[in-house]
Amino acid sequence: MKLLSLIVVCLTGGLLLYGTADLPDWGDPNAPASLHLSNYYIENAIRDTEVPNLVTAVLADYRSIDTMLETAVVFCAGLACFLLLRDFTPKKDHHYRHVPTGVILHVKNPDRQVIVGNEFEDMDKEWLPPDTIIKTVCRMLIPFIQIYALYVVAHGDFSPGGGFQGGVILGSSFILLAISYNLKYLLKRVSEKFLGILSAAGVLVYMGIGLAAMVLGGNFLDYEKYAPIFGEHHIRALGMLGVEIGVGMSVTAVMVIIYINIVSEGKHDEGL
Amino acid sequence: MTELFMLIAAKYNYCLYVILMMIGLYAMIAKNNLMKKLVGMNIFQTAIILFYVSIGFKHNATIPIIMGDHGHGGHGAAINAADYMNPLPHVLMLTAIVVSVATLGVAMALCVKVYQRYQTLEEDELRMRLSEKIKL
Amino acid sequence: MYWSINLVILIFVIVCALGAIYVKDLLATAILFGAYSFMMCLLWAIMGAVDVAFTEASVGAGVSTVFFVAAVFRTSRRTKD
Amino acid sequence: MIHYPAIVVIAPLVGALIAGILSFVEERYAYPAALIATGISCAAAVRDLIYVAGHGPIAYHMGGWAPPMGIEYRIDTLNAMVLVLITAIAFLNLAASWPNIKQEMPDRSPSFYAMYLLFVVGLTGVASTGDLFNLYVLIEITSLSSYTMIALGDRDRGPISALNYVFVGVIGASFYLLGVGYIYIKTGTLNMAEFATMIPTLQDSTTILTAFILCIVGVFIKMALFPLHVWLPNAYSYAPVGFARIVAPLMTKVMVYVMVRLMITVFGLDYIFIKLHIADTLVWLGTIAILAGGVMALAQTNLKKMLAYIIVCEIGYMVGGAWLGNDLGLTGAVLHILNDGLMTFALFLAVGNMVYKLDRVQIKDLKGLFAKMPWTMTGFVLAAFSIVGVPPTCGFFSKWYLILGAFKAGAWHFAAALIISSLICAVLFFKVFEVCFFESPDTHDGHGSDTHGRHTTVAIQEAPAISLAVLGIAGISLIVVGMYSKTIVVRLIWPLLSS
Repeated sequence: MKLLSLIVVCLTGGLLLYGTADLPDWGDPNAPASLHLSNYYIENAIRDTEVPNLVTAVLADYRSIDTMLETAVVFCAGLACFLLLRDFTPKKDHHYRHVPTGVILHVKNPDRQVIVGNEFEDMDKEWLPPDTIIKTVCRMLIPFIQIYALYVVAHGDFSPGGGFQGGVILGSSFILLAISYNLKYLLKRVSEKFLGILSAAGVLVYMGIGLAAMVLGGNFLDYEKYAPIFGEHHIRALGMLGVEIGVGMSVTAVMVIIYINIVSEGKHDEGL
Repeated sequence: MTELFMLIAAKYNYCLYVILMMIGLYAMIAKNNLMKKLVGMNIFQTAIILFYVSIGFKHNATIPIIMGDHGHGGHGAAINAADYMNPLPHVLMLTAIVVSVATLGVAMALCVKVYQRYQTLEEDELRMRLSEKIKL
Repeated sequence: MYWSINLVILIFVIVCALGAIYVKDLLATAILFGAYSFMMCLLWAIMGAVDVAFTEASVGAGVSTVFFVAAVFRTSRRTKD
Repeated sequence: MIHYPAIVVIAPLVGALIAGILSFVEERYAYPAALIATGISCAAAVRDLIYVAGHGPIAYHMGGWAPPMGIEYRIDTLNAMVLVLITAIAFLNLAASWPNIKQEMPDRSPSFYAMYLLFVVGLTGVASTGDLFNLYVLIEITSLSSYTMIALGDRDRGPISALNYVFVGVIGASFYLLGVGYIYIKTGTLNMAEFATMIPTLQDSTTILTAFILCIVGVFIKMALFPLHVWLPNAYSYAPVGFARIVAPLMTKVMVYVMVRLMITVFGLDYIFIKLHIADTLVWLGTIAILAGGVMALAQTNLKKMLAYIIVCEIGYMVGGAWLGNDLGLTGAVLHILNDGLMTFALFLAVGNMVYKLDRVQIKDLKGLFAKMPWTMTGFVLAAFSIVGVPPTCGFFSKWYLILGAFKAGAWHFAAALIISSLICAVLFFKVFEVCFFESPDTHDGHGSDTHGRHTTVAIQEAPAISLAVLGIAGISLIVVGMYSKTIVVRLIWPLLSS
């Protein structure tokens, strides 16, 4: 079996290598790829959209339907993890730790709830000793990660960055919170319902901007049509910023949804 | 012989993405463990992204961000297209990376679900347990 | 100047890719997979694709390694081949 | 300013998002929202068809940018027809499979509707986009949503077959992406129409040849043509019924549409048939697909698996027909996209009703089904006649064009395969009818025949009314499309081929 797959792989590899013989040289400025369309983008993007970062200009304005469908793919992945893994059966046994004495209570029937106050602390089955170093460092680190993520989303027009990267960084700050403390700690602050709605709302923001352009008479996602409302100056850059925020919202929510569902196998109780 | 070497030297980037792709394809087909197949799948997709990005590369050209005086409404000096990299492959690859992560996330969820049901991720053990299930 | 750095990084990339496939323990595969993504991010930064490098770093090296480790946590860590 | 091309794709996406939100807020309203979304999309698609049939193709510039710079949705007669097919089947299937979904996944059906609508977005987008890379993103949406929905079906085998589908689907989509990369590196453009104008100058470059082979192989993998079909039978038979009813008729047919689109508009007919010499090998591939699909279907005991192999056989029809090289063959292939979609939809509707009532689809368990479920079985028989190719139904007409094309092109092996497969389908369906009609239902198995066929009066346990109504509509549409196939061909398909 392994030998057969090796032969198949080498065969396709050889065919592709033979195909590369006719490709233009790597990196020469007048290869056909970089003559026709990209020259238009380089020369005219500044004049049309006043956005220095060409990649964001092409991403969010010239080919904005691509990015909207891209956000729909991300939303689809989040919904998929919710659909596949989430199971709503209540957990049978709970573990509580009495903080002052360190005694561990193992409550079997689910309706006897123990108030998780200052005395009792909720904990997972594979209980890890509370590592104060990790907790304090992460507690201090997370706000700065989040501010940086918002900067990346907002600053997509001028520096490399944008909705996807900022959203992922914001999402990973929540995941860091879940890893340093435990999953229930995160779920108390960021409920699953909020994440589900945020992921759908992000794509809806993107779609709303497109549909409003349609209502105002232009084609779908044509930011020029907002001029009468928001004034002529920098209108496309504003449209792109709104779109990037929508993308950032949905990517953040989806990354956290996927993490929560994979790590707790859908029961949302114990995690990494 | 030197002509062949010059040919390879001029296009070595395109030859190397094929090698990466074949590693990914081999891992997807021949590996026994489902998670290893996932790694192979991601390597396969990243290799194609490498091919796209190496299309957009131009010698002695800067990154596709137009800084400085051209920035204000384009009335500055005319922008020479040769000294900026080609932005279009970068846009396409932003989409492809996010698609590969979304597919990876869904495939991970499927692996966890398969493990929940059969307690194994090895292809041969799975086949055995599947055939057992049919007999009973 | 590009030529030499590119080749070194490409060799690292291929070594990480082969390592990620042939190592037995899945957690080691996850770490090597993160290293592979990071090397790819370096390669793209050199080739001028700054946005793509940023995305690959945050999405490839960052989040997919976390998903991988989370999935290994929920399934088994040892592999036979 | 007609916005219908955009509305067809955007309406299901808005519906999916609203259903996604509603599944957390107000679960009751998710289903009506989904119904409204597919309804709007279907109305917009019909309006599109009427407009295109009247005034010629629409070019809708997304974001207000002209084609090479921005993305353009070109709607001409071919994809207007396919769009109407997709949205009509999506709307009818949603109406019919409400009880099935409620039965199979009671706790998460609202989000299932959201995922279902995302699948419809992907399909409508694939059928209407005019940009090569945008097509890849839309293929990703369709496959991602079909991976998850397949895994929600059978508790034991669903996830494994979905995982196999993930691996094969990713290889297919990535080959297509690589083909687009090779096209882009040689021409610098991603727009289909513009690439078609550049093709004559690049006729003999190996890069364009590799690009063509990669794109076609990628589409063949997603289409489950015979040697690459391994994932299809498991995926479609273990999928939940509500979803199997839309993925079976549409997913592979939309990929055939993509292949036809690549052949006609992107690479151009003269480049394919004159420059390349692979036309007859592909006709042979189609023949092998037909025969292998038919033979494997004979060996199946599970009804759903049998229908899945019949789909593989139908794909052989279309691929073989498209590559015959003459306009009759291509007309037959395009008409077969429409007819086969309807036929498979009607078949899976009937199977869905059976599964709703019996919950087991082994052929030997279908005893006495005519007595128990008369209406479902009449729909099933009608669809079976259409697949075999009995004149009033639409299946016959597309097969007729395919056979004419085969004779004209002198591809005797293809014509022979067409006729043999009709016989095989006939044998297949009569095997099922024999079990359903003649064996009495509830006697203890084994010697049930000693009552020599006396029909005990059996209580009719019919599927819910809504599913039967939709099955009725599907059945009637089979005959109506059959009747009007001449007008469809003349008005819609021939202007396309003449251009």
